[in-house]
Amino acid sequence: MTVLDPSPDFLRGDPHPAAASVPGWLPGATGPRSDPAPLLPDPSPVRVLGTPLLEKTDPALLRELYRRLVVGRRYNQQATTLTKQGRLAVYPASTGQEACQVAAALALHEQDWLFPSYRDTLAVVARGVDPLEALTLLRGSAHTGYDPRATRTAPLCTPLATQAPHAVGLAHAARLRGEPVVALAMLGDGGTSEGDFHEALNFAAVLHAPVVFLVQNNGYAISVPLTQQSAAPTLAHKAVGYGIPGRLVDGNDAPAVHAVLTEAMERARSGGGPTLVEALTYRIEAHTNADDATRYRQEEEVAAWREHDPILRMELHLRAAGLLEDRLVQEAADEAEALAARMRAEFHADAELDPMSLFAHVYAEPTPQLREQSAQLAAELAAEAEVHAR
Amino acid sequence: MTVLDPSPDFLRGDPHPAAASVPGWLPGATGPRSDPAPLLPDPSPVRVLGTPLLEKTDPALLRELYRRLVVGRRYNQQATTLTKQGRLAVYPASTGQEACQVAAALALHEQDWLFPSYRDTLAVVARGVDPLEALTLLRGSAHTGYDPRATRTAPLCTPLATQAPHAVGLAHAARLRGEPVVALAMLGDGGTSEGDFHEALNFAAVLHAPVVFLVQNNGYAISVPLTQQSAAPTLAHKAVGYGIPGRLVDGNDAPAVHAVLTEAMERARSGGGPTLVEALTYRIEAHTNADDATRYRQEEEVAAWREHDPILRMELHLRAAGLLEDRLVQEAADEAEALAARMRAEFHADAELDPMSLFAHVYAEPTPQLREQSAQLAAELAAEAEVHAR
Amino acid sequence: MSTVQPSPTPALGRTAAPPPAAAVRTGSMAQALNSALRDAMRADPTVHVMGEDVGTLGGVFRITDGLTAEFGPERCLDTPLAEAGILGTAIGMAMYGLRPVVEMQFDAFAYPALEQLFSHVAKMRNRTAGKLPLPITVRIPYGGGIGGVEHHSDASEAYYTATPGLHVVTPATVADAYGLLRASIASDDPVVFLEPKRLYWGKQEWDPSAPVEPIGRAVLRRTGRSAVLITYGPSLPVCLEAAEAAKAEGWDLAVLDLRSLVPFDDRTVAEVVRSVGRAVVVHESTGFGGVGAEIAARVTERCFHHLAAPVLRVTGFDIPYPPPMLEHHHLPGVDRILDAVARLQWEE
Amino acid sequence: MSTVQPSPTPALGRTAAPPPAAAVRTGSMAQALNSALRDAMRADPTVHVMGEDVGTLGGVFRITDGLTAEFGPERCLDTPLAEAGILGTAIGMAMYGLRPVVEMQFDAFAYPALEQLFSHVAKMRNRTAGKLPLPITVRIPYGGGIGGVEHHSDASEAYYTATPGLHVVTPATVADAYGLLRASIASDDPVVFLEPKRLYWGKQEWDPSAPVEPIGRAVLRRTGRSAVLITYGPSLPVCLEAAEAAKAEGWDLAVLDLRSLVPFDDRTVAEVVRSVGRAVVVHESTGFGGVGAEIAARVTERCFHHLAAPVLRVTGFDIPYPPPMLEHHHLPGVDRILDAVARLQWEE
Ligand SMILES: Cc1ncc(C[n+]2csc(CCOP(=O)(O)OP(=O)(O)O)c2C)c(N)n1
Ligand SMILES: Cc1ncc(C[n+]2csc(CCOP(=O)(O)OP(=O)(O)O)c2C)c(N)n1
Ligand SMILES: [Mg+2]
Ligand SMILES: [Mg+2]
Repeated sequence: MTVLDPSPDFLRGDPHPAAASVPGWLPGATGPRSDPAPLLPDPSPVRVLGTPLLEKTDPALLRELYRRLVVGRRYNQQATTLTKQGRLAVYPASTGQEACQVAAALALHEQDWLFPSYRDTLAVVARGVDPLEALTLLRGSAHTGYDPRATRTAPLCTPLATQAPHAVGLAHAARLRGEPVVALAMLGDGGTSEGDFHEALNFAAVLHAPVVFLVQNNGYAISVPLTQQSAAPTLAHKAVGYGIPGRLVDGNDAPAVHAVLTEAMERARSGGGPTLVEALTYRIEAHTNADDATRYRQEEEVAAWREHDPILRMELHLRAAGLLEDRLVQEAADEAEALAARMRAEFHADAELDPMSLFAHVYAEPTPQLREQSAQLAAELAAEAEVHAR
Repeated sequence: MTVLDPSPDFLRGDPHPAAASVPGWLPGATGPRSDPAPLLPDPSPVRVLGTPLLEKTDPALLRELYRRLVVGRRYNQQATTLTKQGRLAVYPASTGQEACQVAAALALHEQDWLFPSYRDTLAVVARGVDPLEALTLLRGSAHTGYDPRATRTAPLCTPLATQAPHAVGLAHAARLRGEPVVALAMLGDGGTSEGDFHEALNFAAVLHAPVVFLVQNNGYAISVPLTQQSAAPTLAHKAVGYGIPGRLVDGNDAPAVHAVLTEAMERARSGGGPTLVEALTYRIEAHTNADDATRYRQEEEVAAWREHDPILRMELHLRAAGLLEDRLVQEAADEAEALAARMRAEFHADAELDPMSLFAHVYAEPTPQLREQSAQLAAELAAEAEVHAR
Repeated sequence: MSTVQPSPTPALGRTAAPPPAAAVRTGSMAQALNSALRDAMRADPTVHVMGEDVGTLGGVFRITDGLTAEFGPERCLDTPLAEAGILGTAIGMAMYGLRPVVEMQFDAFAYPALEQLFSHVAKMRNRTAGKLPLPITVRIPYGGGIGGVEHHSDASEAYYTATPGLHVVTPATVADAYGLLRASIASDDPVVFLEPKRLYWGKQEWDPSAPVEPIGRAVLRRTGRSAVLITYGPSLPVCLEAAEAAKAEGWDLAVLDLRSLVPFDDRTVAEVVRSVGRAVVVHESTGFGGVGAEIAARVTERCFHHLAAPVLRVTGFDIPYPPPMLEHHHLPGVDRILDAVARLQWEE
Repeated sequence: MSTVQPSPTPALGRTAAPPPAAAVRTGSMAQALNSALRDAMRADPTVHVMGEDVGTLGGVFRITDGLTAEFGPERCLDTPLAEAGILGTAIGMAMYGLRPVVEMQFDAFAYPALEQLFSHVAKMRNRTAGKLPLPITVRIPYGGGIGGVEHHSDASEAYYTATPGLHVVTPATVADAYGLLRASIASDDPVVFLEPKRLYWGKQEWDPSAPVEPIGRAVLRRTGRSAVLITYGPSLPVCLEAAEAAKAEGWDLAVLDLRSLVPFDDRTVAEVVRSVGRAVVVHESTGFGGVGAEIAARVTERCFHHLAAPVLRVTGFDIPYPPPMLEHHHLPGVDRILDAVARLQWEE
């Protein structure tokens, strides 16, 4: 695959390159500014499972993906159960999308940054963030429970697509410093409709920033199906409008997602600029525990995708390839149960929270106004405590 | 040219089409949801002047375009002169872009709507709006001097790309009523970077709205050249990401712009959905009279485009084709001078404005608060008048 | 020439035609809002509902439940996920004579549409000397108290009230939810219609056929002679509770429900304040630069010499909305209101 | 692991290191802002300027003139034309340890970035319990009086002051333009830095090496014993003029320049108001829900019994900004200020 180099000259010296260097914008222009062909996605999604590519894939990676898929599924299930017990405020499960979540995390180098959406807690956990710290937002005890800098993981982002320009800016800053950091921004099919998605891709392309955008196209934005979200041939086709390569991958094929992302990340790392990846997948659960998916989709559709389950497919193909030892199956199951047990134990207890923390991080130093208000709350709490003590 | 029909089923009945009807988003997907090929622009801009297409073009249209180009150029010049005399607050000239302006106006049917940007006063005038009413914004006497409903012309729009979704909504509403109205939204190359551009194109495509987007790519957004605005092969390539056709045209070739727009408008009118048209052109003057273009571009570049002047080219090719009679040249020059004289006469006098009008149109009925404030201003004016009377 | 003119509708300040005969019923605000939309759509074919998930799903709060089934997906449109695009498209529809009712899914998710709201919705009538009114209703579920995670509990009314050209309306009762929404949709001006999320589900008796006070009128929900609590939307029930509790302290508190923040009912507010001489403004959104500041300032301008104490404000703190487990510390409760009442210089 | 930490900088409330030795000079606010940017970029390599046309052109107001020439296009970046993208990208850069200074071309053109500003810039430190501070300065030329056509003269400070997590700063003098911008860039918190367009070009004497009062302090620009005009940014010169004119009427007016709206200098403001007993708040942006409401409300809360008259407000009308030929009727001028002063119940 040849990648065009659309890097603007200005990062190389001359602030405003002569417009004459832009072939597509001359009085007598006869062609485009760059060749669109390599930017267009192969409309057939990349697959590894069930293809000859499987044999060429590192068995250790396949086992690792398998193990994490199993643990990830359990994580999703346990979190959903915790919502039913009122132990989590809300949980947007990535059940069915574990291949994207896990493969994304594994495609990152340690110094890389992940920019997850609210649905990507599992990717955050697979990346190495403590599973309980990753869940404070959804538990309702704290907005972000982990240290984004220490973990190179941005907060779970709720306002759709707003994290995409953050990823661009971070990648740009790293590139300016000459550090080999790549940023991976994860979003959903619905998120591609937001202006911030567009602006982020355009900035990424113009700045030639080392950033990869992973769109998990799970067919729905809450209740709104893809057809009402976009009329594009594929979401990956959007890439050409920014002058960056678009790639389409089967999002329920973990090694395929890993391969496509790894290639894109390496291209970014080596100065090749951004890539847009669309992963075709499916949200098996409702949007969140609070949603009722039967209002807008048919069970047959879910059933079709259940058969294309990312874990079942891994099992099937790894077993056929003789890579899925019973020991591995057992280890994965044990790890999954251990994690689930830890989650249950931790969330069984009520969170201990300090109301005064409300004022601690609004600014580096509280304003005089916040000092007054914090004194007010302290007084209120003292009064309450007195009432209770009586 | 075959146009795919990406119209969502929901406008035809069933609210949420079965996802299974989306070929590109199925567990075993092997191809895109629709064929991208017809959406991609021919990377060589459409030209009529100097090509065999000229002979096939209606001579009456060519003469009409010529006449309006000449008048349009004079209009631009006179408006710029008025800024120097302090008679207009500001003027963003479309000098060099007259072919786009005039062809756009002529491509509209009477019932169609035009959504111009601040640079498109000439298109507004060519559409039939009174030249002086079209200039109140830039004179500084009133925001919008014409009646948008009566003229089917939206106010000149300053916040970039924000008029694009308006055009979509209007076109959508007209389609719902079964009326054969097409909306034409005009914007610049810089405007394509805004989120609103993206959202508008996506809404247009999903709603299958009868709207045409004309991007006048004049190479600059104030001082920022195209290379720093976009890395796309062409701006027209953005169309494929929305599932609509993209077209590239020589923006200094009036009959070519007219042909491409007319085709797009007819497609829209007959239910074929939106089109994105990129016209390659050049802003011969500075961004506005207040701008100093020598700070960011070379005279050679301007000179190259001056040779590709839309009026010179029309003259050259029409004369060669025996279509440019002396009488026509004279008539056009006379009309141009008459318009310029009218502008000078009108703007020579100071505008007579009623300060109390400030409160008249904030709401259908002024709020009690505005009534108080309007009484306050009335009192202030009375006091002033008294002082002056003394 | 076939330019469409907007259908004649009652001007702002008058309520819309009452719905088909109905009797007193018990229902929630969510149900009343749903009825208002349905009745408005039945009464006027130019009314179009649009937004994210408003169609088949009926909206995440189910306010648009059943509208697509009754009116079809064209009249109740599931849009792509882009708020500026939604509002921008609604503007174009209104330019062509429709009456769009836009749902923003949560208050913080209206922010992407603020440019369209500030630069176009609020200004279009004025920009065109009255030629292009935009009868758009923007429905925004607002405020906290429902255990939502971050970005789901903002109270952003100050952004709207500070923008000339918008009406800003917020019901606090089931009857008002119905009546004010009908009036908002019938208004020829754009209305930001703020729906207090935490009042969606509580039931009250109401009579949909009984006209409510028009937009622009405040309503005294409780009379009282010691002081008045001036409030709106989500804080009305808290204020009523506080007034009840205040009796034990010997205070007889009036409670005034503003209902509409723009236009503001200066006359009623000033009348009440003058009659009692003490006032506390209560709202749950942050205090600094909040709507309470405007209320306190204008009440003081108008009633200065009738005031025995400065108008005090009880509001949320000046902090980003807290995580749900801490939100009750942020939201003004009965105690915080009574603390303020106690500071109204009674000894004097 | 190579995560970058932000370079140590003076905390908010202290001013940044003074620039290389300089003497008193005469210059405009535009020049002072330009110097502040240049000196900040020289002093700290993590300071990056970005925005539309800030590079080769030097910005439409020339505030960034020469920065690309001196620091290269990476440090002073001409971005694509998309304000949410600009601010969003700046957030990412700040997350990696840079100190972005973003220019919004005009106030109304900052609106597309409001979601990034409200939902991320203002909240990021809080959302991450202090782990991810965002030392971003957002420079916004604001206000009218320069004959700009629609959308070029909005005064949108109320949107920013109503948003916890932002500092909101606005200079009214050349010296403050320099000092406050240096302090804003040095702040570890996000600062919305509002530049009064119509004061860009007037020249004053100033000494860049003299430290200015820090962010958060109001400064008395003129003492007086009859009443105080409380103001900021573009309205300071008008207030000083009014105070001068008021002498003829026998009023000795003090003029207080707030300089920073958030944090607000309650102490100084209350002190001055208590000492004179009468106050008028003056700003050019619209009145309803404007910053003046907050000022009037909090002054009254704190100084009620020292007030001989209610705090009055003199502001622009509650209308969309007028076309330039009518703007002088909208903007508060000397007469409108003196009319308000006259209503301060002197007879009493
Ligand atoms: C700006 C904004 N608008 C609306 C929402 C409410 N919302 C939360 S998730 C969601 C659907 C997102 O769909 P998609 O991007 O496909 O992601 P998925 O949930 O399928 O993973 C919506 C509308 C939001 N979070 N942010
Ligand atoms: C939202 C917004 N941001 C910034 C501006 C300021 N501005 C006015 S024109 C312009 C450049 C526009 O360039 P382009 O879209 O190419 O149109 P052209 O002026 O070349 O016709 C800018 C940045 C604006 N009007 N609106
Ligand atoms: Mg989705
Ligand atoms: Mg341009």
